[in-house]
Amino acid sequence: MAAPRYVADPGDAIRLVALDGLSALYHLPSGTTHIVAPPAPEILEALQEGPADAAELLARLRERYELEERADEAIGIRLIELEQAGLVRRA
Amino acid sequence: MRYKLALQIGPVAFRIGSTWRAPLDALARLYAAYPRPENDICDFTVRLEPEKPWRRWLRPSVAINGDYMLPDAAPLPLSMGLLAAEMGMNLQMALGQKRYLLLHASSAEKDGRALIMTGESGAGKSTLSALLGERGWRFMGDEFALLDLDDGRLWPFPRAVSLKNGAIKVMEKEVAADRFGPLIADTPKGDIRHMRPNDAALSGMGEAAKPALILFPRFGASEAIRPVGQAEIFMRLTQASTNYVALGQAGFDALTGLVASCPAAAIDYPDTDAAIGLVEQLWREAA
Amino acid sequence: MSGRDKIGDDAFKPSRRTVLYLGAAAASTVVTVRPALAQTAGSVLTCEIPVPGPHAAGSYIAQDGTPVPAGTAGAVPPLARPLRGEEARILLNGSTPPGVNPGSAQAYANYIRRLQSGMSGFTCYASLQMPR
Amino acid sequence: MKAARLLVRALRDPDSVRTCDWSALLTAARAEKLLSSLAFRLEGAPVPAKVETILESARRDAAQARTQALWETEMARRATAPLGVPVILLKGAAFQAAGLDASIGRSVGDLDILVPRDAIEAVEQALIAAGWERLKDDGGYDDLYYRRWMHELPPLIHRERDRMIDVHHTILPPTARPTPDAAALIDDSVTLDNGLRLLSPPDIIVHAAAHLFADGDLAGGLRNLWDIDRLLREFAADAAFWPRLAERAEHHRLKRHVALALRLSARLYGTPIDRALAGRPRLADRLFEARLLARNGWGQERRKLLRFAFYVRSHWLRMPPLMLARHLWTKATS
Repeated sequence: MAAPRYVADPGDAIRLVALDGLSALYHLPSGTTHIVAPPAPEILEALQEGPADAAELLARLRERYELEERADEAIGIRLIELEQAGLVRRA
Repeated sequence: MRYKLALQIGPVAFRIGSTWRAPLDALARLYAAYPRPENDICDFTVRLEPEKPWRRWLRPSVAINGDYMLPDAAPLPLSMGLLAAEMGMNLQMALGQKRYLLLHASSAEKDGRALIMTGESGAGKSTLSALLGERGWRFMGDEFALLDLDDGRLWPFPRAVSLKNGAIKVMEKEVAADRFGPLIADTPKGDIRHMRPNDAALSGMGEAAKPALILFPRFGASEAIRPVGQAEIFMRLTQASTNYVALGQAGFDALTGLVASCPAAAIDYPDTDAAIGLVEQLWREAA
Repeated sequence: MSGRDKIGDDAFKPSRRTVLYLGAAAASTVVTVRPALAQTAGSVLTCEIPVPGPHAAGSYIAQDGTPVPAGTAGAVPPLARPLRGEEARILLNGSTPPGVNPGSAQAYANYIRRLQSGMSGFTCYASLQMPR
Repeated sequence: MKAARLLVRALRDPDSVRTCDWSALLTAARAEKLLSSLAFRLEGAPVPAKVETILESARRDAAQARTQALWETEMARRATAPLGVPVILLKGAAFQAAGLDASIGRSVGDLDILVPRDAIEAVEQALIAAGWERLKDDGGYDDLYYRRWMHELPPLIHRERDRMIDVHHTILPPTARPTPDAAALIDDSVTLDNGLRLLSPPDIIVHAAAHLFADGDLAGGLRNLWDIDRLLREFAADAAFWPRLAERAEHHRLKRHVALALRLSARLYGTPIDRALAGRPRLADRLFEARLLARNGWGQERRKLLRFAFYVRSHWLRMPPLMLARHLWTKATS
């Protein structure tokens, strides 16, 4: 089975306000507020380039950030969290 | 409804109807100095009516109904009818208020700027606001603070202060007897006595103020002031709001605006005098 | 915030990039703001929790809090009258309020914890969960 | 004037409310879940400033409620899309998703969907996998009752979002006297851009009439009848609508219900209707009208006896007599 590809809503569907190290995120399509910690905003931003599976997403993040060694395990967990919150969906 | 009364409290107008006369007589005495709603047009309706028809006469019990109702609400004995009316108004605000971001907080004003105090029930926010109101501040409300969705100002909601247990004695020492309602003993929340805010609070009930300081008070063994991070302030205030989620983006904009513009701190205090001292100190620092 | 502490060093090494920890946070990185309505509604009103609610009237309560047929081994009988908010709070804190059999307290507490929205007593329970 | 009648008149003719007992009107509207609809009807009308602030906040509230309803619909779509079965939105969710006039100010409680009977278990499983949970106890009387006799699954509730979904396989209980053709409802449904579906316009009316008169005690009926008024006015723009409505009402054996809906909608809200399809007024129409208007200016329900009669009627319609007796017995003794 192919790895699932994920999509995020366009940037104008989200309002982001920094609160110390965290952010308050308002998601317009759901009318819901989330408090998000890194790397959630960074993942949503990377998905603005278009749909991606976990490996592609990691590649995009590596272009911008230094990632830890076991990042490929963690990325899947982060994507499921974002999917459950309705912030990303499967393409 | 057989008996009725309309009340204006800050920017909100209520209409209370009752099967019995006594609760509304008590309410009319407590709220004697309050204005009547303009043209009698009310935001919310409260109904005090028998839980079952025969409960009008037989061991009368008051069900708290109205525009908005809670399925699990327990009826109160008729002797606590005044409390039922107060709870009914609170309930309409908690469930139905959508014009303002409603914070479960007490508030007071000085020099045109507002102090907001929120915390767990029993943290003393109600007593503190009532005391400040007798000591040079304008009392704005002991239960709900209303944040304007358009300009971020705070509107007063100065209903009668609901004093519980120990706080009753504290305020009786401070305030003339004619401003108190009857002592309602043994309610589900203990002893309760209502206190009418002073003239300054009532004459200023139409005036909003810009929020200048948010405090999270708590009884503690010793005095302490602790900083609170912005994310925590935001989260605590969403949990102190009954309508944050229902207001959608307007609520988000108003609350993030408040958190960004207003300093905040948590305070621990061993007694009310210490608390007043801490409030005045932090207020001077925030100025 | 060890990343923060090094900002001063980084100023001298502009080539070094920000570290993004994907797995750093043990907890979730997304916390959704839920309606807190029940908290205030509960604190401005008194409320009741029937154990069990009308959907399972007459059932006994198993130790894990689920309603089971009357007489099930290990289960405790239903409460004759609804719990008041204060009594429910005592149960949830692991103690036994007056009038409740201490051996049954655990089952009742678990029943309350399992309440879901829409079931009788839920709004009351939700108001108790909040810190006071 | 009675508050419920005042409300109906204000909805029908917004200019009629220059002066009235506003508190009574607003309270009755709220109790009938019509405050936001009224607020949109009165938008721009000359009303007192205080009333305007109340109506303005009702309109804001409706906008947020609409966002939440559409989102719940979207979450159900995401959960069921991989199954590839037709999922048809019903009632408020359908009006909102299609942007019908009936959606303006319309609150949406539970999300109601219709799926083919042979797909219902798969749909339930997909929803459970996506975070919905059974509300009622598994295998208890209520659960069995739903599965055996009702036209829907026991309701599911989402464990995070706290919203309910009702999954139907037809629009009336199989035990009810009229039994609509569920397969035809699905065959004729209309697909939206996102892949979800709606009933065809005539079937939407048939369902609304069935829901109002054959599946309940008419509580909240003023709002449901207002839906029907808005829908009829919008659908009637298509000249082929009235004949198709007649045909579908006949096909689903709900002609009497549709005719009654038309007559009452015209009587209360002034809806332009096909008089031939509506038929001549009947004496019972007045009872229905009185039941619909049983709300006073304090938000209380009046006419207890009449309401009780309609309550008994609602059970009578849904169940054969023996089954009704068993149902009431089990409810009373459990």
